[in-house]
Amino acid sequence: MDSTTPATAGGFEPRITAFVCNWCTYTGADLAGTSRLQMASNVRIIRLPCTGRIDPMFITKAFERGADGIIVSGCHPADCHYNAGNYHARRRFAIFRELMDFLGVDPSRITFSWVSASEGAKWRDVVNDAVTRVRALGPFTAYRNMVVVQATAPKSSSPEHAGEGEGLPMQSLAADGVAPGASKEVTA
Amino acid sequence: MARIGVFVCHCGENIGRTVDCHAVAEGCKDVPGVVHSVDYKYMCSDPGQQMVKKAIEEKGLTGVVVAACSPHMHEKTFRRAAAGAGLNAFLCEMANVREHCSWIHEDREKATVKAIDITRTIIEKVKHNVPLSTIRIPVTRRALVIGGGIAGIQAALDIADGGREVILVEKGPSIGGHMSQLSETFPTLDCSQCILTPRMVEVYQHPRIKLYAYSEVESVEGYIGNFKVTVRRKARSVDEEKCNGCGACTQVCPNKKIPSEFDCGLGKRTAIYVPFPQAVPNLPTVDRNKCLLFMNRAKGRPDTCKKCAEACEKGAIDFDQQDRLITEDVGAIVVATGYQLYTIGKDQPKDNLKGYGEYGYGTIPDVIDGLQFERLASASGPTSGKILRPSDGKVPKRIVFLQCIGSRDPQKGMEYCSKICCMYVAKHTMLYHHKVHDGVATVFYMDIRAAGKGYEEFSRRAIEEEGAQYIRGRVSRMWREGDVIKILGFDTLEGEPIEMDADMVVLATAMRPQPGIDVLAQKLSVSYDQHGFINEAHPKLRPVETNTAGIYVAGACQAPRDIPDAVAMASATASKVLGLFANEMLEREPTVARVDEGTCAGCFHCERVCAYGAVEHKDIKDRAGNVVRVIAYVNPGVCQGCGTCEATCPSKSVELQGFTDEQIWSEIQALGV
Amino acid sequence: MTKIGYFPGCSLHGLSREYEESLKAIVAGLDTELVEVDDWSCCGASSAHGTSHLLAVTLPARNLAIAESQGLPEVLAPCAACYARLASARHEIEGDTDLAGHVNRILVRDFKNTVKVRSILEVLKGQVATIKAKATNPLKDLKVACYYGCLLVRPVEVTGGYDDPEDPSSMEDICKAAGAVPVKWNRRLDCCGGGMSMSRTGSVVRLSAAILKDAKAAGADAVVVACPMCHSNLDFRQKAMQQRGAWEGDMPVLFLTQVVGLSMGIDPKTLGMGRHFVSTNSVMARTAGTGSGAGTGTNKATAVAGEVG
Amino acid sequence: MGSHEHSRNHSGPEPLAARVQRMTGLNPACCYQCGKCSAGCPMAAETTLRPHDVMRLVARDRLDKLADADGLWLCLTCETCTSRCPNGCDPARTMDALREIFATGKDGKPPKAISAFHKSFLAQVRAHGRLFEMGLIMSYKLGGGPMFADVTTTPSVLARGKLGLAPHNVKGLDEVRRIFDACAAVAAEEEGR
Ligand SMILES: Cc1cc2nc3c(=O)[nH]c(=O)nc-3n(C[C@H](O)[C@H](O)[C@H](O)COP(=O)(O)OP(=O)(O)OC[C@H]3O[C@@H](n4cnc5c(N)ncnc54)[C@H](O)[C@@H]3O)c2cc1C
Ligand SMILES: Cc1cc2nc3c(=O)[nH]c(=O)nc-3n(C[C@H](O)[C@H](O)[C@H](O)COP(=O)(O)OP(=O)(O)OC[C@H]3O[C@@H](n4cnc5c(N)ncnc54)[C@H](O)[C@@H]3O)c2cc1C
Ligand code: SF4
Ligand code: SF4
Ligand code: SF4
Ligand code: SF4
Ligand code: SF4
Ligand code: SF4
Ligand code: SF4
Ligand code: SF4
Repeated sequence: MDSTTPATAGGFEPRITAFVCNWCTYTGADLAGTSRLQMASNVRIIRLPCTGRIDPMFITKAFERGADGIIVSGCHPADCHYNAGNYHARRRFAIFRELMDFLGVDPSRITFSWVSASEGAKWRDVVNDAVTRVRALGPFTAYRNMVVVQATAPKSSSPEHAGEGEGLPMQSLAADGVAPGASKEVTA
Repeated sequence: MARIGVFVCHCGENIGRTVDCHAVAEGCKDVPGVVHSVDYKYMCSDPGQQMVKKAIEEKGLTGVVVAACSPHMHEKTFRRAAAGAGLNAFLCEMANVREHCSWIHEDREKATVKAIDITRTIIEKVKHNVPLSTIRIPVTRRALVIGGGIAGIQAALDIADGGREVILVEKGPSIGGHMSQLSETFPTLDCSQCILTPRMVEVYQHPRIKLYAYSEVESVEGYIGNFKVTVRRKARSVDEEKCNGCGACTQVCPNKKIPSEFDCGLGKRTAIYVPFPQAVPNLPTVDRNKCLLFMNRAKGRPDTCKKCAEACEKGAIDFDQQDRLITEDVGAIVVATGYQLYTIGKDQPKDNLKGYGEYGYGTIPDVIDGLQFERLASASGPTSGKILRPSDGKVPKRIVFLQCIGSRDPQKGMEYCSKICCMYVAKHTMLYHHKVHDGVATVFYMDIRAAGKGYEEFSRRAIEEEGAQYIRGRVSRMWREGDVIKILGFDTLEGEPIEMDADMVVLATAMRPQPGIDVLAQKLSVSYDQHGFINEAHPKLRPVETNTAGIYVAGACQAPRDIPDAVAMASATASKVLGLFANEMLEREPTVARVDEGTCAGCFHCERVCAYGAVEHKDIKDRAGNVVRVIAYVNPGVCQGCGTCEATCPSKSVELQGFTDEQIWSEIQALGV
Repeated sequence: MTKIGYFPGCSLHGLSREYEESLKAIVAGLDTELVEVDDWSCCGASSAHGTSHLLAVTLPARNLAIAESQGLPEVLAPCAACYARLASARHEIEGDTDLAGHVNRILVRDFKNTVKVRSILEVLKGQVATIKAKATNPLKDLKVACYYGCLLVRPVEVTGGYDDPEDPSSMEDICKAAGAVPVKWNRRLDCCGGGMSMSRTGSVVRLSAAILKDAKAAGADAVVVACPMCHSNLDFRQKAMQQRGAWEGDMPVLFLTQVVGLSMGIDPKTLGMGRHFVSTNSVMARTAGTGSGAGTGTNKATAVAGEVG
Repeated sequence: MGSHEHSRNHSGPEPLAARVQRMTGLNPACCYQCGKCSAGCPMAAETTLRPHDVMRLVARDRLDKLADADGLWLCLTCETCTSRCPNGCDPARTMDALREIFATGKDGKPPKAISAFHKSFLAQVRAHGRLFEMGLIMSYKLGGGPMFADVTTTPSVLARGKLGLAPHNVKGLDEVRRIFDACAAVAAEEEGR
């Protein structure tokens, strides 16, 4: 019954941030808990009302803050609690993926999935698969280094200014002319 | 500076077995802003809640984090406790260390580290929480019902009987809808008029129902509890106050050859007419497209005919009457606009449906549809209930019914099953058998769908006791030879082609929403499917609500429905409306979006992604009152709090309260190394 | 002068040469020039269709490719069977990039599939006003049964829906413009037996006789067709029908182009009226006295018939 | 394309429905056996397998039953079934595909008269680029068609100037032959499946 992914002794343990919607995946994860489904402990969940709320910049921010992998999970396409929020999210992420690709982030560090409130076991599998995959990829440093090099605003890493625009990594990239077009598309 | 209190729960052994709760409490102590951090066996117990309250009061906490079970379990409990101690409820959050930690891990050390992470994340979030108050919206406790078929009638009566005022808007001259056209109704074969007419009269006489017949909804503004509706009262050319319904006018009108809509073209009416004798309101209407006087006026000629006006002793006829626009405030809306039948004819303006040439395109006069058959079978119909065929008035001895015409036909018609036709065809064969004893009724069907209480028994009765011949297979083509209709079909059970002669053919044509439903749905900003049927909010759990709060749906405008379904839905909408009206104010979670007026660029990306139509335009004016800028405004009554707009806004000018960028950034920040 | 590509197809150069003769005779009057597809080859007809799908698409595609290289935006295929093969090849290549690639590789041509395929009904329908204006010899009392058969108006996916597949009207409209009176009848869209004329004569006799009987019952003086195959089954096979007792009487079967040509007062010989198996003299007699050259028309027709048959 | 490749990886032969779907892009499972196709089929009175039967047998993987029957070969490709099918099943196209499968001769054979006709016809087209009708009649009769059933009518055909006695070859004959050969190669490949 224990399906915790075995950690390579003393080896690298990835840190994974999960952005999940309140109605489907968060509740599915609750169900995994009430069903006592064992899984890897590497994932930290951030609860949002809907995947439609997820700004792709959250992902870049999480990478910057040391995440080695990301999970984005919400309701199944036709089941969105808010009708269409996940549809908008999917559109955004399609563009976002291209951007990540452009930046050289291995797309398999980011897991997109649909987990409904009744899919506790699926949530466990999503978590374990992501951990296994990212563990194999090793620590993610490229982006962090890149941001450190390119950041124009040094305060970007201090918690007090976390929410402020000028500290956002993407904007620092845009300011360097790396991806202004892309960043526009992301929000369009 | 924040003063946060952290309360770590053991949940007996549930958390404590895997997570070192004391260590979690200790581990949070050094987080900047945390002034109190403790652990306890059962936080949700009364002593547990008292601990929270006491700490708020004694330590002057500005935020509370309870590290315990899922917020879906006890968020409300602890928010209530915090509020009890004078702290704004929305400054209290839960860190889920049970479902998302202790229950899914065994390694105590790792679980404890994770529990600390989870708690610290929420601590950072709470630092950015601001006091919010539940949104309270006033509710206008009157309802609008659109459509006066059986569904609309039932909804109006139930709401009015529940003590609230109702405005019933019907576009036709009379209420009653399609049910008033039916002869007898399955599965009990009771007379449609007999059960419907009393309800229509009740509507008319109800002190709390205001009936606007011959009227349409012009525009709708506002949101749940606060709709402003403009109704166009079309000019009947008859003064309602003066007319006493004597009918003298209709007797004298010289234009008597107009096909009657009520009789589906099988009977005739005059230009000034009452659609049927039991009409409610029992007032005549001048059909301005057919009245000689108006036809002359349209050509710029002087009025000639005024026979109706001359016959009217009350002087009720008013040829110069104009449409009137009336505005009503309501808190809830029920849509009950019903259905139409798929027209077999070739001419379907503005419709991409092609019709069915192989069945005679309505060019063979004795090929009729189900509603026409209802009129023939109805005692009050054009033939006084005798089954006579339209072409020559003879009694058809061989009648053939074709099921699924236009339904279950993704190629030319609708892919869906119209749900009621199997039943009404069975009914039609019985009515026919009762009236033409020596006649033979044959039905071409694909499946018999009779899934209701007493339905299967009913359709079997048609076959076993009333002699209907059921042939499984679709018909390919029909044509007329002399005065018989030739039918080319196939019996898939026998495996043989069939060429059959019929005297009359009845097509069970598909049910579709009323024309114009799309325009109405757009006015109401409710969604509809590709066929025009109004979408329910959830097919199982919210079947009579629409996606727009405060707007409900009943009857055949939501999907093909029979009378029992339509009435059940109508009563369900009434209970929803009365539930909404039970309070003077509407309370809602404050998780709604807010626009920063200073930075909003007015690009309205947010408006485009909002599935609820919550984003409105707001004019920013200068001192002289000139509009200088148009920006977005999120109506808190309508916003459902999905946050899609916030993720979309290019200038980060719209924020979802409770899930602001700042809050989420801090959570991500807290996860950092 | 409008120019339109022209794919005659094998039948118009063989068994149904009067179809081509009459077509060529009328287009001049309609201000239209036919530009024949260079070195066209057979569309494959029902034999390719019944043997290999790829062949059934590629054979027509060769002709479309040639037309394309001639710069022709559209091609008229007067034979209903050729029309169906060409139009459906066009339709299938358009909807299937794999197939398109396959076809292009076999043809070794840079074929973009830009050529529209038009039926004779589609082309003449657009000329109804001109036909009416040019009908100096309108076929006033001639009652005609317009026969569409299978392939002229369906399936709509292939035809593009220029006419209703279940209740078409274009042939009637054209005949009316020529002064004839279309009758209402029931078997306009029934199959005559198509390409089974030789291999299964019995079926053709059964199906075609039913069509003729219905036309006769509706009071038609002649059946009008726009397909060599239909013509052959309904005209040439009348003798077989009679021999097998399936049909009595003689029903003239005219090509639509002949109907239009007669109304324009074109010499019946030029229209190939004498090539039919069932004499068209009764039709000539019917049109007698309507137009200017009516008397001579009758004589000519008789002469032609006598000369040939 | 991908899905059938996938299905072929399973052991055992490709099911007929999948094979037809691969060839036609149509899903035989769409047919709900309403019989409208057969009701309108002009050959329904003569055949034992009507279009709806054919659709059913395809869905049920009954190549054996299809091979035994005449239905496929009597189809006139009149498209009545296709244009009236409520589900867009296209029985006519499905039958094309089946004929193509059988034309290889591996799974069953078309009736002699009909295959003789088609063979003769295509032979003429391959030889001349166009149909040489006189040649067709000759080779059809020689190749197994009913002997001189039409002999009484042929002279009058000639008399009416309707049949040419000599073939007319197209210039691009090479290309026409290439088309035939390429299609035959594809058919052979299909047979090898
Ligand atoms: C041939 C036939 C036989 C049937 N027999 C039976 C039977 O035996 N038993 C049974 O249970 N059911 C039967 N039914 C089904 C029955 O007719 C429906 O279930 C029922 O009428 C649905 O009621 P409704 O109020 O939803 O819609 P409707 O009866 O269609 O009423 C809708 C009303 O809304 C009005 N309206 C439409 N648009 C607007 C607008 N924009 N603004 C204002 N007003 C508008 C219309 O004028 C109409 O009065 C039969 C149906 C058919 C076709
Ligand atoms: C195999 C199967 C699959 C199904 N799948 C679907 C599906 O996919 N989608 C769908 O919409 N529907 C489905 N259904 C139907 C669905 O289960 C029912 O529609 C639904 O459960 C009915 O709910 P209910 O509340 O009316 O009855 P129930 O679910 O039966 O609830 C009745 C409750 O009342 C209690 N009770 C009974 N008697 C008493 C008493 N005397 N005093 C106190 N309590 C009492 C019972 O203990 C029970 O808890 C399915 C049904 C079956 C059998
Ligand atoms: S607050 Fe939650 S975790 Fe704590 S005792 Fe109660 S149920 Fe258990
Ligand atoms: S005659 Fe006058 S009072 Fe009587 S029904 Fe007509 S309008 Fe009304
Ligand atoms: S004015 Fe004349 S035509 Fe018009 S409604 Fe009155 S009586 Fe009828
Ligand atoms: S209810 Fe019956 S007749 Fe109507 S569409 Fe469904 S199966 Fe066909
Ligand atoms: S998306 Fe942002 S900037 Fe644009 S209108 Fe909405 S709130 Fe204003
Ligand atoms: S939060 Fe969602 S519902 Fe509210 S305004 Fe934004 S998009 Fe619309
Ligand atoms: S192929 Fe079409 S018409 Fe024929 S039985 Fe199937 S669904 Fe009906
Ligand atoms: S195409 Fe073939 S199967 Fe279809 S209706 Fe015509 S003859 Fe019958």
